[in-house]
Amino acid sequence: MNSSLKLLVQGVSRVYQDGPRQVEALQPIDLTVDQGEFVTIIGPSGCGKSTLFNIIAGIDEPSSGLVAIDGIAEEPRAGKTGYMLQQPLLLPWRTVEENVMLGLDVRHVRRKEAHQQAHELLKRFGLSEFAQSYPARLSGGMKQRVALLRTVLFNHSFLLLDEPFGALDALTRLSLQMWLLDLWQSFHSSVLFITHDVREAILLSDRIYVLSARPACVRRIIEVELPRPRQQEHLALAQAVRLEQELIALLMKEQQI
Amino acid sequence: MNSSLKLLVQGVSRVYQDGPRQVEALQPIDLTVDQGEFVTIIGPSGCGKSTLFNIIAGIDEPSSGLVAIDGIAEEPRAGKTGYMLQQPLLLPWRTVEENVMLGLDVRHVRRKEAHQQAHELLKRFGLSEFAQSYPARLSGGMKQRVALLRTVLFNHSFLLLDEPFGALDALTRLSLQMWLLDLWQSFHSSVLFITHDVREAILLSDRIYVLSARPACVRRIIEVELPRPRQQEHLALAQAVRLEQELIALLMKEQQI
Amino acid sequence: MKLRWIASYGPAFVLAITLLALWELYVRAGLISATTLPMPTAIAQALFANWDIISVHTLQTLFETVIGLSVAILLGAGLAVLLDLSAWVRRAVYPLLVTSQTIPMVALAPLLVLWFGFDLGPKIIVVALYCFFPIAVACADGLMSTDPDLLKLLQSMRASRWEMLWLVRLPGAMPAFFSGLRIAATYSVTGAIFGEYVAAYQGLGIYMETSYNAHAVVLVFAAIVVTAVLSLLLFGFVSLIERIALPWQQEAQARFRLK
Amino acid sequence: MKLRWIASYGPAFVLAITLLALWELYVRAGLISATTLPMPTAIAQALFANWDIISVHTLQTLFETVIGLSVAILLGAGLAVLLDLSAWVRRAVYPLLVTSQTIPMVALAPLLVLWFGFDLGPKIIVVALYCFFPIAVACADGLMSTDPDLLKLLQSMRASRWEMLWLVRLPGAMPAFFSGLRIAATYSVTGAIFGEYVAAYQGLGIYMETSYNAHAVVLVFAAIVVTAVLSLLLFGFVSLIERIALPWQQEAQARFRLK
Amino acid sequence: QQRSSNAGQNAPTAQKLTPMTLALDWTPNTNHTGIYVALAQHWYRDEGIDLKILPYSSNVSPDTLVSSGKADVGIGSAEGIVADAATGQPVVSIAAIVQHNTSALVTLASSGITRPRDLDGKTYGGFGAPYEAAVVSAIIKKDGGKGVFKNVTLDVDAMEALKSHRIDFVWIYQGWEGIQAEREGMKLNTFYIIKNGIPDYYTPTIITGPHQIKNEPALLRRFMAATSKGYEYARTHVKEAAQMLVDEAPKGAFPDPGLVLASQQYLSPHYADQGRKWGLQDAAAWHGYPGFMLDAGAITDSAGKPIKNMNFDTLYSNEFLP
Ligand SMILES: Nc1ncnc2c1ncn2[C@@H]1O[C@H](COP(=O)(O)OP(=O)(O)OP(=O)(O)O)[C@@H](O)[C@H]1O
Ligand SMILES: Nc1ncnc2c1ncn2[C@@H]1O[C@H](COP(=O)(O)OP(=O)(O)OP(=O)(O)O)[C@@H](O)[C@H]1O
Ligand SMILES: Cc1ncc(C[n+]2csc(CCO)c2C)c(N)n1
Ligand SMILES: [Mg+2]
Ligand SMILES: [Mg+2]
Repeated sequence: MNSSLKLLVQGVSRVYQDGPRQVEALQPIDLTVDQGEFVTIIGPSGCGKSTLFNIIAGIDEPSSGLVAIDGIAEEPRAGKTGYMLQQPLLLPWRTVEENVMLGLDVRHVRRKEAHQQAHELLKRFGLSEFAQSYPARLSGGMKQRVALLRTVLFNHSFLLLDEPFGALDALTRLSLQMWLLDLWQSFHSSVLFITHDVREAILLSDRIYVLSARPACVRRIIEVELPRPRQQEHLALAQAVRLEQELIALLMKEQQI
Repeated sequence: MNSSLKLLVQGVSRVYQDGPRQVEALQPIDLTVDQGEFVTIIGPSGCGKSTLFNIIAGIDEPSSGLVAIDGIAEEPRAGKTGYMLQQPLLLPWRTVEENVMLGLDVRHVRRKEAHQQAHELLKRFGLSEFAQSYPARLSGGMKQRVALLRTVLFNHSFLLLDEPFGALDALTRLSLQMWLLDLWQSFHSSVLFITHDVREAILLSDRIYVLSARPACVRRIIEVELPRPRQQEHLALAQAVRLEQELIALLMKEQQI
Repeated sequence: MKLRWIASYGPAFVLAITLLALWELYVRAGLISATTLPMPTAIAQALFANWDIISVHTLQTLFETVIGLSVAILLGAGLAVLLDLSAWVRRAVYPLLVTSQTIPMVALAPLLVLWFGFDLGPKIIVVALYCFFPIAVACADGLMSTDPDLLKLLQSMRASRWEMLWLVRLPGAMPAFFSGLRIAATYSVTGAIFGEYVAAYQGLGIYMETSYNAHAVVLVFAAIVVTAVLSLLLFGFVSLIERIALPWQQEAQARFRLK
Repeated sequence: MKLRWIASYGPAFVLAITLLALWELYVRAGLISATTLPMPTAIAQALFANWDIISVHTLQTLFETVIGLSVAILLGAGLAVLLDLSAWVRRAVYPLLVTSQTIPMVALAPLLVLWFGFDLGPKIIVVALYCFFPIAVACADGLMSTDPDLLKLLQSMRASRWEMLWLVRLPGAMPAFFSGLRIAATYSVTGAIFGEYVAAYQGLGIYMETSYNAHAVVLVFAAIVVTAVLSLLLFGFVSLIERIALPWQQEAQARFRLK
Repeated sequence: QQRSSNAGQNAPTAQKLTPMTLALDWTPNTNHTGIYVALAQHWYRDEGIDLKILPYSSNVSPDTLVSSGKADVGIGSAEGIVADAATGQPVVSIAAIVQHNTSALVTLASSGITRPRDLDGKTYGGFGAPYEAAVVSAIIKKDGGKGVFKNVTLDVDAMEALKSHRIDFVWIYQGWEGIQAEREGMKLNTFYIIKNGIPDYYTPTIITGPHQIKNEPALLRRFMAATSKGYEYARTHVKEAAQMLVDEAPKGAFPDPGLVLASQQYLSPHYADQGRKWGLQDAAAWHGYPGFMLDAGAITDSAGKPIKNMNFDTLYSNEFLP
């Protein structure tokens, strides 16, 4: 096993039992994330992306196959990733700061220390002004930032981000993308990222896995060779535009509405 | 007054009374839509776009200024537009066909005739298979199509579409954009369209109004001179890419998250 | 489908049987006198032996319940529409409705008998007073929780207030109405029995009182069993009607379950 | 803020006064005998004149109510956690809880008195039986309506079942718990009075009964007024506690209003 | 069997029956036998009356029903009538059902309470009448006690409560609960009211209201004619009368018919003194006991103030007896 791999997914499949019916959500899938790499998964709606993430995060078990994080394939995997689900999932009764601390509470970090860590993080990423607000006060974009910081504070070495910007409007999304890249670089995290947005995938990733419709299998693996640090303008490069057309064509074939 | 104008908005402003506070949602705004034109409004979140639509649709009254549809400035405006709000707003107790008929029910069109019209429309736009399903069965993209057809059946001469694809994932969105263009061309409708997505605006519109942050005023008016009928690929044209960069730069300045 | 539905009540059934068996053993072991707390088997026996009399009383009670519940539905739905009229009306009427629920029926019932006599009147009033409140509140909530955007949509179509109520708000309030009705149905039989307890010629309430005075505690329990069964049947009946009347609800839930 | 809150009850106040005035006029006009239905002014007078006695009974009833309600809270919350344990337990216990609500208290109360005597026991039991159900149901609903994704999130953090309950589910269930408690509080006083009516030394229920037997209907009404006021105060008290305990709820609602 | 019919009153047809309602003071018992007998023998129908017996309710007293006109006649007692008069809801006794007071305070023999003064500080299980405390207190004082005891109003069977030791003493009619206890083998200590310093008085009695007397005197006479016949019959035909009570009362009212017979055997001789017509009431009884109660300050108006004088002669009437 390659020890520089952050994540190794080998032949992982998943079959759901839905009453009498068997729902095959994942065909055997292979996938890797290197240390410090930003890898994106893109695929049609309902193809099984969240299912794969649940398995990696240790919430769900694969029907077959092997998952290794930092080269360790043994259970439990829970706690080894910073998992961010599709919605922000902030706790309305906790202030922003307390929300960011949630992971530390689960880890039984002492309160004072937790407060300090949360405080620092909020300050560093420009949210300290809202530290004492309740989430109900925040806009959608703000909430996603807080949720991202919570994820990072729990575990910044490996982030699983399930379509974190899916619910945001196109403009807010643009600014959060750059913010995420900033975060990623400050922490040298490894990231596995889900999106439906081809341009988002190109802008952020080192590598893109294109999945088929359900049951998902890997249709194509694409290396993105744009310069780092990335800028919005890189998307206008001929290389990026070509990649975009290619990905869209590929995905439209998979899409059944 | 120019009689070929579908819509004329002149000096329309709106101030909300929120308890003791006055919230200025719209600065005086001028805007026109020609017969058969596809005009898009783009602007940051909360700038007052829906407020403007409510005024045009006759749900709300402007604090000052004039709105004329087909050259008629007199009240009431309600009933003169096909207004589609941000969510699909399908009635869960009506089947797809009955939902599409809603506007005809309000207009007291005879049931049989209404059924027939709805049926034809569904067939023409490839949804007859779902005519007897309840909305709970449909995917998000399906729901938006049904809502669009309902809007068109009520009034196809002038459509007000408030971010109809905002809640859809990026891939579904792509196919619905083409479907909308098809609809627009079959009915020779005039369309006023809201979006946050710069590329969507470029792909669909003849003209784009860029609004400022709240209180909204018109920052820029941009004519889109791409060939018709539009294709996804047109977005890769140098002209389109330049427009995109320009719009993003413009909007990023307005955006405060 | 049907089978699965029955199976889903299995655990409740098992638990109920277990509790009854424990009760039976407790009494049989002599830990409490059988005249104070009769055994379940004795209750069942008494129920069968006296079914001819009990059934007459049961029909009477059911009759009162159904009429009272119907009145409660009309009253509750009417009040809901009233509450929905305007925020002003709501602020005026709602606190009074809440207050009406704090009046102890036990003190009011004798007065009702004096005012309205021994016949159906007081029982219907008691049932209606018991039941109108959950219906009115649920129904008003249902009406008011209509998506304001939906109303905007209809406004943009130039729909009248009446069309909005008829096309959008009333159908949308139906699930809430039914959940209020289900609560009301559960309590309605108890209400009728209470009404009878105060004064009646016939009905399970008066049967309980007479049995009690005749030291036939076992018959009191038999009547309690009938009451509970009646209430549950009414509850089930309302659920059934809902399933039939709102087929779309079904699908929405099934969809929800799948997710 | 406070002023606006008071003003919002203005319409209810006006309506209540109007209704009372109509009632007064109706009786004064001789359309009904004042011994059958006393006038509001007479009730108020009687209330003041007998306040020394009534206050003693009121305190007794309040005492029973508060203890009974506390028991109901413990029982209700405990049952909610039990219901929440697993789908199997839920399916077993829930139908029995519903059934428990269909047992006519009026038939059970005399037995409770024989089993538990005339002191606090039966009253507390009656109040608890009246009140535990809305608390348990609301609280269980609250616990179960936790966003499953939130639980997934905590699972991915390797939180224990207990931590999930403590960090996420219990705080999330608090609004539901309070709305259940508010309903329970509204009915609790009535429950205590019912318990007293069956057999007691002291309390508003027994005061009503003796007043009634002494043909002092006006005192019965005075006691009814006290009951209603007590219930509403308890209702208000619960709302107050909720405001203090859940400040974030406040903001969420304010935000909602703005929208 | 030949039925006698009153002269001048031809048996009316069914349509002409006048409806009448009677409110009971308790679940059916031998105090009510005469009425059930008259029903069973169709004597009310023969008098042109369709009598409906209202079921007993512990929540609404017969006095209230009669004085409010919800019932035409009812079963009451002298002290109830006095209390009603004091509180402005007058009712009138039109017949004494039992000639001498057979009511008593009883305790469990095992309680060790052997005389009224031992009742001090004990718990009394009452039926919620306003006069109970005064009478009980007077009895205790007569025996040298302080007259202080705990008063619980029961909505439950008093004898059951006594058995369960939840209370120490109750007030019963010897002819019903007394006999019942004997049959159940319950050992009681019995303190008869009239053997403990309280003047004799009529209980139970048949009551009606001033309105009914003013508006329907003839109807009341017809009612009393049939009722009186019923009680006279019950005096002499113990077994048959007991059976008629069992048959006419709602089903399930008497799980132990033997009790009815035993009680009837006890009570039939008490309905009236030897050689005297059933139902007659004497002025002496109507002055003795109420006078005693007034003097004791036990009678209060609805505001709770003691009443000092009252015209007792308006409280009863023999004029409706045949
Ligand atoms: N517990 C379950 N039981 C049965 N089927 C399930 C279950 N969870 C998910 N599925 C099905 O598995 C498929 C994949 O679901 P999943 O949520 O992984 O898709 P996804 O790719 O994340 O979709 P989206 O892009 O909409 O988030 C879907 O068709 C879904 O209906
Ligand atoms: N009834 C109202 N009272 C007070 N303020 C309001 C009201 N309706 C809207 N506003 C405010 O007016 C502003 C404009 O609202 P509007 O809904 O028109 O924005 P929008 O451009 O459609 O936003 P989005 O892109 O999020 O749909 C917002 O700041 C909103 O808070
Ligand atoms: C069977 C029978 N038992 C007890 C009472 C109650 N009660 C009412 S008055 C009275 C005695 C004094 O008059 C008693 C014991 C009753 N009515 N009938
Ligand atoms: Mg997903
Ligand atoms: Mg908007």
